Amino acid sequence: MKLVFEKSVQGRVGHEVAPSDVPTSIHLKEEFLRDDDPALPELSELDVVRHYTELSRANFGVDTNFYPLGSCTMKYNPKMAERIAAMPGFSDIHPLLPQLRGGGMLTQGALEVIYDMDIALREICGMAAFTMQPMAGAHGELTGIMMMAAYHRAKGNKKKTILVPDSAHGTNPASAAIAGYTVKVVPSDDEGLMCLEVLKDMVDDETAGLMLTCPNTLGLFNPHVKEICDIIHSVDGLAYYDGANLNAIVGKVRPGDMGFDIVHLNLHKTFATPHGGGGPGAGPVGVCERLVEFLPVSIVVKRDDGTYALEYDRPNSIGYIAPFYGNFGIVLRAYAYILMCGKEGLPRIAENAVLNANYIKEKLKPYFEIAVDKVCKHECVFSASKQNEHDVHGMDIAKGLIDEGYHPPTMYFPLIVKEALMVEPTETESKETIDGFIEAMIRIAKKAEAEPDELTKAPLTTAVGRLDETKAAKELNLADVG
Amino acid sequence: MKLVFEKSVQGRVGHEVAPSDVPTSIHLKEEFLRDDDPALPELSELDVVRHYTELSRANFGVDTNFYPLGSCTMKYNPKMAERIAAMPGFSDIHPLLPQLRGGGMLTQGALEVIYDMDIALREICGMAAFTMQPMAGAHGELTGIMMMAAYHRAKGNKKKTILVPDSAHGTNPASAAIAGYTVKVVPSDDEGLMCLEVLKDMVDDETAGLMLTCPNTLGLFNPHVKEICDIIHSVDGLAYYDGANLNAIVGKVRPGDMGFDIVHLNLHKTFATPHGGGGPGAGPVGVCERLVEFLPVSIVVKRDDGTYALEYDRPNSIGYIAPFYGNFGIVLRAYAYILMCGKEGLPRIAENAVLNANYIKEKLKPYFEIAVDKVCKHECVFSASKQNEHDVHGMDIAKGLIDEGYHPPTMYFPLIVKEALMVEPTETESKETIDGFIEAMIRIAKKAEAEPDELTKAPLTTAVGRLDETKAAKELNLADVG
Amino acid sequence: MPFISNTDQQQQQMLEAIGLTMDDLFADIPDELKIKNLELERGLTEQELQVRLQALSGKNSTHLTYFLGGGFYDHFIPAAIPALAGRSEFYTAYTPYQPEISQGTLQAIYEFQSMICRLTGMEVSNASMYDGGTAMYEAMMMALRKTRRNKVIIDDSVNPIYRVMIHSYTQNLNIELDETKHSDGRANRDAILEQLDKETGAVILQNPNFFGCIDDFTDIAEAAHEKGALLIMCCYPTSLGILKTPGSMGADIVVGEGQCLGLPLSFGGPYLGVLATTRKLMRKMPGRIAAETTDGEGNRGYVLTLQAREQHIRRDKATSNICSNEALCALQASIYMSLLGKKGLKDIANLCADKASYAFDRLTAVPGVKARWGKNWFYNEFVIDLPTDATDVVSKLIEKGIAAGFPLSRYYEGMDNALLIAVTEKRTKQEISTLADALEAIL
Amino acid sequence: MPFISNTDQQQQQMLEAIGLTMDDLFADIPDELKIKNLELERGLTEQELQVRLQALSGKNSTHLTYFLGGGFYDHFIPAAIPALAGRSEFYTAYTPYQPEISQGTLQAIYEFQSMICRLTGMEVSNASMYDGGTAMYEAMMMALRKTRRNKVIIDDSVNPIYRVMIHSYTQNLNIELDETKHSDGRANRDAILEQLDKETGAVILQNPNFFGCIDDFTDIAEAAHEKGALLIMCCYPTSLGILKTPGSMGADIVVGEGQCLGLPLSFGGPYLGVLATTRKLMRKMPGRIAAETTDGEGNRGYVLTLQAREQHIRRDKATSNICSNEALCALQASIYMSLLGKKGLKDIANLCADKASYAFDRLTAVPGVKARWGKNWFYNEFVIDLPTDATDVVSKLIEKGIAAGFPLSRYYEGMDNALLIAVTEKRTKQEISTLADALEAIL
Repeated sequence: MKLVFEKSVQGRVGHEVAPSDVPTSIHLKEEFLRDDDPALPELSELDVVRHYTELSRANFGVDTNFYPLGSCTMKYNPKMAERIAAMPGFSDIHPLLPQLRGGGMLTQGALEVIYDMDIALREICGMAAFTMQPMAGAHGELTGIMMMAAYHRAKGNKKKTILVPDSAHGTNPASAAIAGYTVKVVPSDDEGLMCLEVLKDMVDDETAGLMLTCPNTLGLFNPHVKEICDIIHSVDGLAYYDGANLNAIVGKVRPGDMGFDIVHLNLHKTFATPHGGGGPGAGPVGVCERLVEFLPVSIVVKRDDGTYALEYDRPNSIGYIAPFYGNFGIVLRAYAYILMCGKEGLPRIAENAVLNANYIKEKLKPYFEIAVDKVCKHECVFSASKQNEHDVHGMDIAKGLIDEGYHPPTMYFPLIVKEALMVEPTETESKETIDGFIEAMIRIAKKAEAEPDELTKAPLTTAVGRLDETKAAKELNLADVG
Repeated sequence: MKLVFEKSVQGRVGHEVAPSDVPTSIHLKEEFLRDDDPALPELSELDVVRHYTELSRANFGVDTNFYPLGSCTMKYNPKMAERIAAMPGFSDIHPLLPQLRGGGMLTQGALEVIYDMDIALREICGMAAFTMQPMAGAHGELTGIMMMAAYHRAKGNKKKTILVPDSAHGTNPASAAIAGYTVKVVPSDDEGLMCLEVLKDMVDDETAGLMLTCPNTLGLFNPHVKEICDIIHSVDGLAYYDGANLNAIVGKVRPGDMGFDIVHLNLHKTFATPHGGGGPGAGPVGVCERLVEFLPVSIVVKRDDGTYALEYDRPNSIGYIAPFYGNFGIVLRAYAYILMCGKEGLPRIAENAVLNANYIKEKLKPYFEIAVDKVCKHECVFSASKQNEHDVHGMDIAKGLIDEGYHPPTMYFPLIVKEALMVEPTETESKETIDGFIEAMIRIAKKAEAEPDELTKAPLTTAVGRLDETKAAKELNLADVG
Repeated sequence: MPFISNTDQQQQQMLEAIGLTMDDLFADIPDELKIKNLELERGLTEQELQVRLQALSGKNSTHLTYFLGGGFYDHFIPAAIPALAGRSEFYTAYTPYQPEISQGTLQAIYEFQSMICRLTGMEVSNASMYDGGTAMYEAMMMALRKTRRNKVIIDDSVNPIYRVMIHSYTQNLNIELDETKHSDGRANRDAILEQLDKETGAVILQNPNFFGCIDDFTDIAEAAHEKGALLIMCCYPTSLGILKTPGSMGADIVVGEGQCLGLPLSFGGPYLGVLATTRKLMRKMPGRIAAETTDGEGNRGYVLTLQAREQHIRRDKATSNICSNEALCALQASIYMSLLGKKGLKDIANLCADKASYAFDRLTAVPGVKARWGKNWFYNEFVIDLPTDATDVVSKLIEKGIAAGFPLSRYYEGMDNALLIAVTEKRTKQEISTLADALEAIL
Repeated sequence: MPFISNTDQQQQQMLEAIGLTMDDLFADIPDELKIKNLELERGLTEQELQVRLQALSGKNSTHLTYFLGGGFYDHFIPAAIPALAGRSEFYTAYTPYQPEISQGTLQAIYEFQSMICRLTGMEVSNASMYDGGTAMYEAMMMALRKTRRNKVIIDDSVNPIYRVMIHSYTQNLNIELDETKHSDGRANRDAILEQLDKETGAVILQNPNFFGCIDDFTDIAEAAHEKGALLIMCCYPTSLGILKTPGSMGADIVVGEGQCLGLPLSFGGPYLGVLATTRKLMRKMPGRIAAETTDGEGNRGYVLTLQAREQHIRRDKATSNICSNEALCALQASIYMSLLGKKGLKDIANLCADKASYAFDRLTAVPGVKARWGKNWFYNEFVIDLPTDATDVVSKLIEKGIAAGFPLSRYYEGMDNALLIAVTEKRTKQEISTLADALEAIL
């Protein structure tokens, strides 16, 4: 495909700017102006439409293909949520409006969405209050850790370390480190779970807290999760719940009831906002009662007269972590989703996510080595170690799946499993789709034995073949600047 | 691709109907109810979305491929017109509303659109008044012929025949016949134009009128068009302008000024409304002053106070030809397009449509026989006769173009050209795109000589190969009824 | 903004390449005919257009509560429909004459035809007509062509909007159109059976009819067939989620307005004409039709078929002059039927009936308001008699934001006080009460 | 409606296939922890949701005339942007870790990076950050990592919304943040140059600054480089249609808010953080980056690169914790820049400046209103001094449907009467006059 710049033709315009109805200004001093015009492409509207339509067709999406991408929860994104987000009453509101006196009354609908979402997430997670401001899951982690730090600072605790299991998402240690903490890794036991005894040994007075994903990235729910939180609390540490896998247990059990003090959610995972090819996301953070005072400003409160307002006067707050109220458009979609699922719908999400994963696990067990052979939650982790014997690697299996019309599973993660293939079907996929995937996986397993060389050539059905990542990193051609 | 029924799973639901807030009725008698439930497919929303997304990807559209389809004017459909049509103030209005007393004041915006569109089309075509009601070009033709009949009836004329050139669109004779007239075909001269002398011989007292496309389907403008109209008028016949090719001359010359009494327009051709894979269209019809009384009811009038109203009291009207005011949503898009193009934009449409066509004609002349080697208007007609020598037919060239990524030209039309290939690039396409098409056509011409067999196997790049139309017509499997 | 891609420079290059000037390209148009000045505004930019048409759309009220039906209904449109039908591969595509690159449109049409058959109980369907009225006209012409007769019986309980259209279309044709007058809100059986004779080509009826009343036309179908006539039945597709199908009553041709299947009201169009029939009659069916077939390797695929009936081949001998139809609207309806499916369409039909029944009870309890024709015969629309002129009442209620219904006096003599009220799944109990209360207040 | 495809029967089949019950699947969760009752409403159907959220959206006014900016602007959004970015292959796709099936997203990112470079005059850009504020924070951390220093100078003419964010983020870190106080509406050169020393890792400035004033920071860049510090410049992308680029002034890192490039205001997000820098610093750049490469047959393609900097590999040694970014927003901005192109962006920048200039003249002509800092230094936003409290004035004008601007007292002491007014291409001469007249009326 040509680059947009390669389609540019001098003098062409794709969108005409409205004519001026005011005198042309001469107030700008020459010295402040650029010498050249910005070298943006020059295209007609048709050129632009064909270009981006062509690009889109070079992508897989959930609407085109099954996406069993472990830990990413690529579920179906309801069209209704998109319709809601496009309503001008939501999309065209200036964020500074409620900060003007009288302006808040003109944004009551938006404030109510944020307030109601807070209330709903409190109930779903068992927390005392939420902030909607973090603009992605990882941003939520950072916000959570900042509150942890604020808590310890307020109590005069001298804390230095944050514990993270070896199966954790990479963002956990990164967020902890970026917030200024030292990270200590807690090893998993043979069953893939955090071991209480090891944890007890590692916890000390310097422990600020623990970050835990539950079920973890092996798809396993730790039945001792409450005890784990208790151990952390015993040194006045805080237990942080990485909500990336909430999909597995939503409506069934609540992080707050497990003993967690801080929770972040990835709205696109559990609440079906579109992933967008890499964002925008949203990562609301919930806290227990004693941490409420540290939440970022502002928060939305309901006044006695039933109206909603922004509250800024929060002296112990960690401050401003977003310019306004978070990725409102994303929060709104998730709010719509929660309203559509409702009380009886949420547990059905967990049930079907877990059922689908266990079904795949059982059906593929004879063909692929399984990391831990127990009942899993929303995802199961295989290893390509059996296939390695024929010199077929996880990457070959992934690319072979592409030729079968499936997005590959998450590869090489969690790090504690050799050649991991992490499969998460999500609750929105049907038995037929999953059966199709299972059959494709079996075909690939057989091919790995019979014709391993063929598999290493995959994918053959895509516009480009396997791309040279080493060359990319070496040459670092990051932009065509003309 | 599986049929939607083949994806159906018993008990599945894609859209939940809202719960009832009223008592369940028992007023329907059993005898009026169906025994079985309608055997519609049972799918989830995800199933439906994947199904229709997959179907869409099996199509070419203007947004994906160049579409040089002669006489169909497949031009770019601006996204802005779609945005306008989706405004709830236009899309959610019940058509009976202005027929209620007081309801007209609640639809002033919609009535104004129809009124303004009438005014704009009058100016563009040089006619006295338009009706927006015909729901497609062919429907406009029928409406026009009905008015012709009403005119002759009112004048007591005994008319029986309508003249149509041999190069006419098939809908012309069909519309005339369906309205009750006998069709007589006027042959073209060697230059592809209607010959005045022949016409004079054919015109007699029984001639109700003539239907003419100008420029005609060979892309040729008849410089004697005014004389032709005069000849028809000399027997009190009416001259009908088939506006399918207005794109070629819009802003340059007006059918009314040429002497035509009735004009129909295909809004998707000249005014860029989307073709939709075969509709919905819209076919407004304009008439000269003496035919205004015969226009269908209702028409929109502007009252002295500046408000708009529907007028029904039109005793000589041909009556109701549509349930309401035509395909309003389509008229609205065309209205938006006309406003965006404006006074200076319309002639530029004709200029670029004609320039693009002549450029192709000249570039491809050495490779394909040209029907008439003169300056053409918006389209040019080649013949595959040169290629026939190698047993390569128009159809093979068409399918070869598909493999090159182009929609084929119109095939085997007009009927007066042997193995016609009718090419219309439209004004929205660029020189680069057209050059690409020219190169592809040249490659095909060369292949037709060098490897004719290869070409007859095309297309090779599509999901299905050439389909067996004979089998289709023989077996007539028109529905999967379960 | 005429959406022209070529730059001035490119235009010049192209003119040079062909050795002509722009004037040369238009030299065949006599100078005296050329436009001197076009009285139009300058072209507007998107931003200007947005402002202007946003304002214009604001002059149409979107805040009315609709009890207005008459064959065109305020049903809910699921969000997936515009999202899918809005994919440009669908809406910017041409009529699928090149099947290899049009399988999306063609398979969708074939599926539409199949769903219409399943809904109506018929064997074949075409790929859509302009609207219900033109579909009825085409069905009538088809029946007359088949029977080679020229007499048609139509009951006046058939939508008057369609009846006036048929009157217009048959003006120049030698067709005898006999209208029977409904009896107690239903088709006038006695009159129809009496008029049926060996000259009758078609009987046209509607179920539920314009008054919302439902019926079973099996007996009329039998009587018509006995005389060699065909029964054309106009239907309301949503109602077929629960109502007896035209096919099971013996209808030969079914027509109807498909707007109810997920299309916006859009001030009257674009809508969707439904036309389905039996295999016996299929070769007389007008309009586009898709059929299943195979390619050289036996892969299943779809093509337009029976094109010999169409104008581009037989020209003045074509079965109809219809060329473009309403393909995109048919696609929207297909997506609607796929989303709702077997259960959803039944649910929605029941819900409409239940809400209408509730509204009927509520409104006929208003002092002075009477049911015109009993209760147990309607689907989601019914007629009440008011103690005063219905046009006045509707006008007063419009001021309160309620489009209360359609006054029948517009089309029926002697029914000045009669009001036709439609209730869809979108109307809430609360809205129905508001209507009843408002009615009570002004009577 | 939890959007589950499996029917109850299929769930049963699957449970049987694996020989477990649904309870078995959740047996690892201790019973005492399980939810007894979830205090939520029942699920709503689409129709119910539509009604409820339509009503809620109606509680937000869409009829205000915005002169409100502060870094977030009411620009016109061409219709092609939502039409294209709304294609589901874009918005339902995952982060492009599998490049062969993600070339659409990857090429779009590469093109976004390229366009941002061309606009800012920088050499490399990442694939977007959350917003302008977090981009500024990440740029600061990047500069401090590079220089291994811990002192930052930031002028208070930098957007205060970003400055308070940076304060929050640096609370736990050992960073010295020195704020200089603007002088006559522009960055305080003297104070900055005075404070610059060998400990300074970064100087953060903005152009046009929060007050709308424009400047040339070439001298400050040179002074910073002399001391081994880096210059971070926050920009307003639209303004770069005409304004001197940060690159040409010698900026080392450019950040900014990309909302102005075709994104809706959307009550504060999702927005688009821009971050561009030099090739020298590119390996320190946080976030996703796409690079050009080839496949085995030499075909050009795009991949994510420098992933070793990211958390999934180096984990606690990553350059930032950013994982998802704002890819879809970057796509929208790319489409915007492609549609407007070289000429369009220049035109729009000029138009904003012209309209602001007109508004400035019109408003400063109102008796009692004064320009705070002359005229010849602003782009599309400027500050006026009112004879009374600006908060009061704004409050009164909101009642008249005008969001007249942002009172600076919220962030700046002693500026109670100062009002920041933004004018985009959408504001008409008429609207500007209405504001001036309304202002005159209440003063």
